[in-house]
Amino acid sequence: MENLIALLVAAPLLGAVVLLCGGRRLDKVGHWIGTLLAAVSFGIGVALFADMLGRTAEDRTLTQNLYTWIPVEGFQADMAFQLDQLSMTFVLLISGVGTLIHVYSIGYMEHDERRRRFFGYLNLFVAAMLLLVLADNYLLLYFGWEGVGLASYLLIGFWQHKPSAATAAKKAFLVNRVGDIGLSIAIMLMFTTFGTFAFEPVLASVGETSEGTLTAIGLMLLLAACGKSAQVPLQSWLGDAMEGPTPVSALIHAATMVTAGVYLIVRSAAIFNGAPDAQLVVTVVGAVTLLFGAIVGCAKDDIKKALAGSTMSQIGYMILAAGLGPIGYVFAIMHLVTHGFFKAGLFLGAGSVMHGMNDEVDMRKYGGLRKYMPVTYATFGLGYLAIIGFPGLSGFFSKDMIIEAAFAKGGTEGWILGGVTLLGAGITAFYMTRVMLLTFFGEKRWQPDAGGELPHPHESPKSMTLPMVILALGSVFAGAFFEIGERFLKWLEPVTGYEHGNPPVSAMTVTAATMVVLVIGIAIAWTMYGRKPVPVVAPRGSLLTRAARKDLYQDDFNHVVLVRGGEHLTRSLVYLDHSVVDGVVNGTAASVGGLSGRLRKLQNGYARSYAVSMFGGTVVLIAATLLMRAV
Amino acid sequence: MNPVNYLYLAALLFTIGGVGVLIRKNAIVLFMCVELMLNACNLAFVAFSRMHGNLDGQIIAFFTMVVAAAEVVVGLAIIVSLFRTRHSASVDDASLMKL
Amino acid sequence: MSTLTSAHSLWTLAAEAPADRIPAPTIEYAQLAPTLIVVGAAVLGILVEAFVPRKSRYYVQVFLTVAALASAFAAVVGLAAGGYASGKAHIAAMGAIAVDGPALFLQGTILLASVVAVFTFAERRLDPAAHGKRVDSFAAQAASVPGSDSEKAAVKAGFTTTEVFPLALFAIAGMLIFPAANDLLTLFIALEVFSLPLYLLCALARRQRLMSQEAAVKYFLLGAFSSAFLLFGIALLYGYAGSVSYAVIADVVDGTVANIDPALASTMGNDALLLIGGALIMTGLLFKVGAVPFHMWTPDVYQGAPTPITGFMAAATKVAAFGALLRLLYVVLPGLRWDWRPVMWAVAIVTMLAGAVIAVTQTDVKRLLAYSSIAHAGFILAGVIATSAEGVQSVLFYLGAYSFVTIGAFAVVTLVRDAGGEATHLSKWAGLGRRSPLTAAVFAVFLLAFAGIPLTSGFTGKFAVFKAAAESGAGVLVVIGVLSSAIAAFFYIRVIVLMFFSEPKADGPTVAVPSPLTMTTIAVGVAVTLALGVAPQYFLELAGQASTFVR
Amino acid sequence: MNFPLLTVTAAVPAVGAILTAAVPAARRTAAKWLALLFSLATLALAVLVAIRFDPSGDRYQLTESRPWIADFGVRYELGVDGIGVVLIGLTALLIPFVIAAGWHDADPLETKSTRWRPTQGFFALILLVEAMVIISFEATDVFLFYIFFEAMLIPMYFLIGGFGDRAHGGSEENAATQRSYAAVKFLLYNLVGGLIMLAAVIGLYVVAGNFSLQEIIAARAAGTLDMSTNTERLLFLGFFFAFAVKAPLWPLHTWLPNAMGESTAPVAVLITAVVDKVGTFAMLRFCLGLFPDASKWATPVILVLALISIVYGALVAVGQRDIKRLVAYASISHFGFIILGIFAMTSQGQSGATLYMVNHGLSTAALMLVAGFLISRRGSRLIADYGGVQKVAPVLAGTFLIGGLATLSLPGLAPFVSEFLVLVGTFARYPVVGIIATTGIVLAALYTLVLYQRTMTGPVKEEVRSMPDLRLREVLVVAPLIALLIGLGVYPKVLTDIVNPAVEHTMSDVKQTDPKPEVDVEAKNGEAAK
Repeated sequence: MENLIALLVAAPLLGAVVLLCGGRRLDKVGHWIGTLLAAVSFGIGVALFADMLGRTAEDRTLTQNLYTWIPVEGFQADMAFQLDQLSMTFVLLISGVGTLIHVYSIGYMEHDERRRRFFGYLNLFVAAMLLLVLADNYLLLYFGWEGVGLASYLLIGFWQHKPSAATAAKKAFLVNRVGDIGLSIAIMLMFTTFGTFAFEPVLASVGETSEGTLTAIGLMLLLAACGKSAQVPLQSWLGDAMEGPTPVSALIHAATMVTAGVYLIVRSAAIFNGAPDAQLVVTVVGAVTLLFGAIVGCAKDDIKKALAGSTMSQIGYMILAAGLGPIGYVFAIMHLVTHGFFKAGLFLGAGSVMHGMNDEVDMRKYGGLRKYMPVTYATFGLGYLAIIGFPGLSGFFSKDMIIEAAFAKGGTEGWILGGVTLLGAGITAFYMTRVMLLTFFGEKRWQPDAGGELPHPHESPKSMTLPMVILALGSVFAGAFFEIGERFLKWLEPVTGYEHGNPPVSAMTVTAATMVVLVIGIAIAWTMYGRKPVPVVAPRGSLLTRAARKDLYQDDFNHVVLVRGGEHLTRSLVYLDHSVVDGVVNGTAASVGGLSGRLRKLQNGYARSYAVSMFGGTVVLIAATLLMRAV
Repeated sequence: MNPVNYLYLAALLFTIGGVGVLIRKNAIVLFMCVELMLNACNLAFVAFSRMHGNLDGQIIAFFTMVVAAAEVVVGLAIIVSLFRTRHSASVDDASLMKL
Repeated sequence: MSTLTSAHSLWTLAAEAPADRIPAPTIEYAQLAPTLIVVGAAVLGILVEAFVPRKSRYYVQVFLTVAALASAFAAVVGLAAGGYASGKAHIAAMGAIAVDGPALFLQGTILLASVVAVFTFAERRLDPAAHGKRVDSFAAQAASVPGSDSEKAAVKAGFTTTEVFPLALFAIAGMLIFPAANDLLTLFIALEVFSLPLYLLCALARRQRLMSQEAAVKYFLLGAFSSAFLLFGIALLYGYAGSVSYAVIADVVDGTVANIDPALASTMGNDALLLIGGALIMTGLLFKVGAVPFHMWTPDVYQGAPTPITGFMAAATKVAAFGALLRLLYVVLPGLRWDWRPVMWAVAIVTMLAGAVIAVTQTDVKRLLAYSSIAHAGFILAGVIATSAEGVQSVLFYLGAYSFVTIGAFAVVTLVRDAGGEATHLSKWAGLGRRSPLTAAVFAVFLLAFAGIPLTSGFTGKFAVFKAAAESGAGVLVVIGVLSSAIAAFFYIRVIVLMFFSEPKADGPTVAVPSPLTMTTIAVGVAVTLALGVAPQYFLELAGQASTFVR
Repeated sequence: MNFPLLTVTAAVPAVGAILTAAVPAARRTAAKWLALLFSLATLALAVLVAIRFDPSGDRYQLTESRPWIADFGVRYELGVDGIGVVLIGLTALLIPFVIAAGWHDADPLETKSTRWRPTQGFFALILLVEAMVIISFEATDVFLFYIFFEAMLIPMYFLIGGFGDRAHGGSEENAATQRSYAAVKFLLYNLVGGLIMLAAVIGLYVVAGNFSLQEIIAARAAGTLDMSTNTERLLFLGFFFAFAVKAPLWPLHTWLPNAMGESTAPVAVLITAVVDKVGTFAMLRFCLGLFPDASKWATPVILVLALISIVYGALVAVGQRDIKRLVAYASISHFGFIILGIFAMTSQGQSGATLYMVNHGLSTAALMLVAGFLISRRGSRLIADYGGVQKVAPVLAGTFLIGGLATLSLPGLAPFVSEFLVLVGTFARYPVVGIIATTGIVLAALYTLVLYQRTMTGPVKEEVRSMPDLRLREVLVVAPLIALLIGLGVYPKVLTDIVNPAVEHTMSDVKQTDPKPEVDVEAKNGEAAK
């Protein structure tokens, strides 16, 4: 059975190779090949899942060792896979949602002449992401980690002719690279500490080393997670990443890739358990990002950017949960999965709206669309309810668990974290309601596009609506399905470990409190955007609004400090290289030339001056000889 | 009289000749200064030969004279041909090649 | 009174020494054969000038010269084969001339170099034929004033100065004796014998005769000046040791002399005589070698003299002079090593650096090569200073390698011509590589050899001398030598850049197609350069076997 | 003595050079094919060497030894260890691509002189360089190595100065001066380095009395040959200086940007991918082998210089306006990594460094050759003159991107393996150094992606609108390189198996052992098994 694992990766990889090397002759069928191979991967995943359910919790871990990747004295990196419950969860999410989004893209990218390459990139992404979650050692994980980074780079910059897209892609890659420093240093630390970096031995022997080492490793892993999962301070790329086609935003920048950071932390649970300080930092990062993303989400008028902010915030929840340790891991993953459903659904919905509105993204130019695109409205609505945590829908369960766990952390920490999560829930309700109202309710505020014609909103084709429906179903029922009989908990517990935290206040109270902030958030949104008409041109807004629109100036900070500073640095170094380092060399040559020119003058053509030099020379020679004897 | 004094005289002559070469312009005079130096050498040879009481030095002196004569032949030939082309025997005028 | 008695004693002494007590000299003619052959040929050459009709003189002279040199070389080989280079090495001609390894090796080198050099003398295809008669690069009639009617008449009559061949032969004869000279008198005579003809040869250029004559004058005056120093040095050494024989002087210096009469005892005590004398003799030899600060004649003379002569001088004179220097330092003054080594250190360093540095800004090919020869003199001195068998071996090898590179290089210079004769200004060489790749490539090979790039004889030689110097503990000298050869590399490279990488000038010079004579010269030059670069072992062994002086 | 395979491997390209040079001026194409043929024959021989080489056998194999210059204690001694084998393979592999890529680079613009045969000269010189590089990888005699280490400068010099990039900015005259400046700079820099090494070589002879690498190493190990500490350090510095110039190591690097900028792309590849490797190779074989203690003594300084090279090279690369100069500075950064790996003195670091030499060769070749194709189309080296190429020439852009990704050592491509090994190896002994070096991966991404964005993406510039995509010849050049990059990226075992034993020998030369991990998991498992 385990021999199938490689096929999980191989199928989409094959697709990528075929599509990218196939050339124009595949333009006709390219999208079908791509979708098919993604589906194949999903099928294999399901098969393995069924097989895994058939086993007892102990031997649910499958491994497949292909060959030794990098064999060097004392340094063994295997091309080996490990499939346990955690990986399996991701496999299903990735290949499942991935397949759906392939289907969606068939319709969405219909009019793009480079659709074949788009599907090639998508397949490449799926392959890399599966490699990431299936790797059995950190180096191979790094391989997948960078692979998804590449895919993300290619897809964000898919419309390269737009400079903004190209820039966004570059930015995403660079920021991720900063995170990668963390990952590689973490791997080096593991190598120097344990002499290996395969999951099993490392995680098994964390007890043998000092807490300091573990903290260092943990923090480095966190840095990596921040880069990939757009957590503060490395979050700046996610907003720009929305330059990519919407299916990309849905798959990579909502459902799967950005959650890799969570996977990394949960996977390294043992390390973090041994390093409380690292865990604290993780929770702090999660909390900050949670609020950061939420606030940004409130102010954006670009529907995708608003959703991006929301994604950031939701991942903040997961990271926070992961930082809580055994009480949080499971819920982090659970929220990750449910989030995968509803956020993907929301993005696809947004894509469908843009599809109908001539690619208009400014929500202030939407309004009253519910009549025109009912399916989109319905699915988007369900996704909305799910994310704000409407009782009974997926978001309700997963988020509630995280809030409880936060309180259960105990002590002031617990209260602070709990409070933050609650507040976040409220803000989430606010900005999602805002999106909902601006897009589907109120009066039409449609504006003529560049071509000068008013948009004619219409429902999207089946190939696009179908995935939206499926995802909507997921966002409705997934949570309940996981929660009934604590299925998900039992499923993951063997891998991540679990201990039940007991919050200072009862679970009911927490839920109630959640409901309250939820209602408040919705109410505020309604008063601001529901009751009175919305201006097409955004008002100047309060200081906070303006700050939030500009991502709380964090980008400007980067620009001024890093970009400008870097430019100055490079410029001065180029100057240094040319005038100092090279100057010294040329200077030496020049000085020899000058000396030569001066010495030449001695050769003045007069025989008698030559005689003088001879005479002088002789005298010196004699003097020197005598001197030699004297001393 | 101490034969060493002859050596002092020789050294003196030699130096005079040498300085003459350095300060005079006319090629012929220059050349005569060189001859003076050679003769200073001869004097030294003879004096030494006397000191050591063997004849080598005196023989060498004869050789030197012959050589000097040969030098005169060659030298004058060259100097004269130079003089005929430039109408000047000043060595300082012969400075086409420099630097 | 005292004078009277001394005069009387002198007289009685003379009286007590009857004439028949003077032993009749014994001369080993066979062992002096090389020199004698050359001298004889030179004398014959004079007769040829006197009696053979003008038409056929050229051919007779060329034949005579080449034959003489060839047979002389054969004689050298014979002697060497006869073991005179090693076992039977001894001092011939009543202690006047040494027949030993270094002498024979250097004589052989000089003779070979002379042969190829003489080929370039005999070259008659380069200059456009004047009045239907082929002409070489020597003045039609040296005696006639440049530009005068007599000169025009001489040119019209198609005169050529065939005297160059006997002159060259005399010079070569002197050079053969110079490194073999085993007493100071012979040294001096040999010096004059090869100097005087060279002074004349310098004045014989067909073109730019003013410069040629000027070169001759400068060379002559300075040469005479330096030989005066040499002579005075000889006088002082004689005074010190009471003899001019190398062996005796050496003994006296070492203090191992057999019977010390009072006069000798008094002079022996006076080291000033010894030191000053030695220094003066050094001066004379360093002048011929072209070491700083006695080098200043070199650029002017090299530039003014007819190029074939320049090549001949640059190669053969250096070989002879260094031979003499070696013998003097290794046979006569080894006892004085600790006095002259530091001084020679300084001279070597200054010579290497000055030669390399000044050459950087030269604009005339011949002057450039002159300065390069100065720098090379510095390198060879580094080997001389080693005062070890390896040192001698390395110097011998270097001289052999260097002389062929030099002659070849100057031979190439003779080929590049424009309306005014040889185009020696560097700017005229621009783009030569485009116009005639072969010539440029050959010249490049010589330049790389000068620069000491591996796989050329230049590198092997440089390695040999530096190795010897380093083994004798002169590490600093090696480092400085290495640095100066880096500087030197710069200007050799400049010429290559000029030839290959810059666009040819419209009015650039043409490359004359030479006769087989010059071709042989150049071919031999290239062949030796590469052979000694790739497979030097045989020649190193040869030099090694020849590296012991007889005393 | 059996069949002298190594000699033949080096001789074949030399013979090829002579024959190519001899082809008459009119038969230009024949010369090209002849050169290609010989380079392929050499490749075949190199493969044969790799096959005949037994990783588990002696340290030096296929050895040959003949007397050469007894008076200098010099023998003609050849022999290859694993490192030599892979580098010979790299050289023999790249040359055919270089020749194919430079197919039209040396066609005379106008045939004014029939004697002047640039094309023949171009390809002959390339083959000559190949021969000399190969033999310097084979030489186990210091003198023999030195000879060719120096001699190879001359053909390189003519390649740089004689066959400049036609896509220069200014006038022909200006370009010529630039070119000869670059060529002279290249030669003098390396000549000075080489001459200083010459002094050290002589010094070595004075100390050791012969030049045989194996004998000297053995003697030093046996203690029969003792150098005073200072002597050893001086000699080491003499050798290292030359290699550092060749490599090149900051601050001796400034010749490389000029040389690569002014020469044609294939020649630039020849410089940085083949010739410069001799420098790093020699550090491993000679500096560490002959002067272990001095190497350890100098390590701190060298590590700092390597770090500076890495960061400085990358930053300056970001600031470049000329594509080829950018690649040059990127190479300087990469050589920093190689030297770092060598002097980290860990088996990971040194295996990594060796792989790095190969992988850097491949990646730079891919990037530089594609850049060359790009430049030849537009006739400009300035990044600013491009834009939106991806739209008109997708294949070109794609290959360019892959080359770039290899340069920033993306996992899955060969350079990642080597770079990570170097970093791990360095980190294991010098954690701080390792961390600083790791920042290099961000900078690498920066200059690569900036280059790609400025040239390939964005709105299509007018001048490139009619730019043709890669031709078949060009695809045939690039495709195999990319295939190799990927292949060695996912299966580097083929190389590591050959390299590891050699690295172990080097480690034992310098008497160094890898630092032990804090927690020995292997040992723990062993106990668990008991």
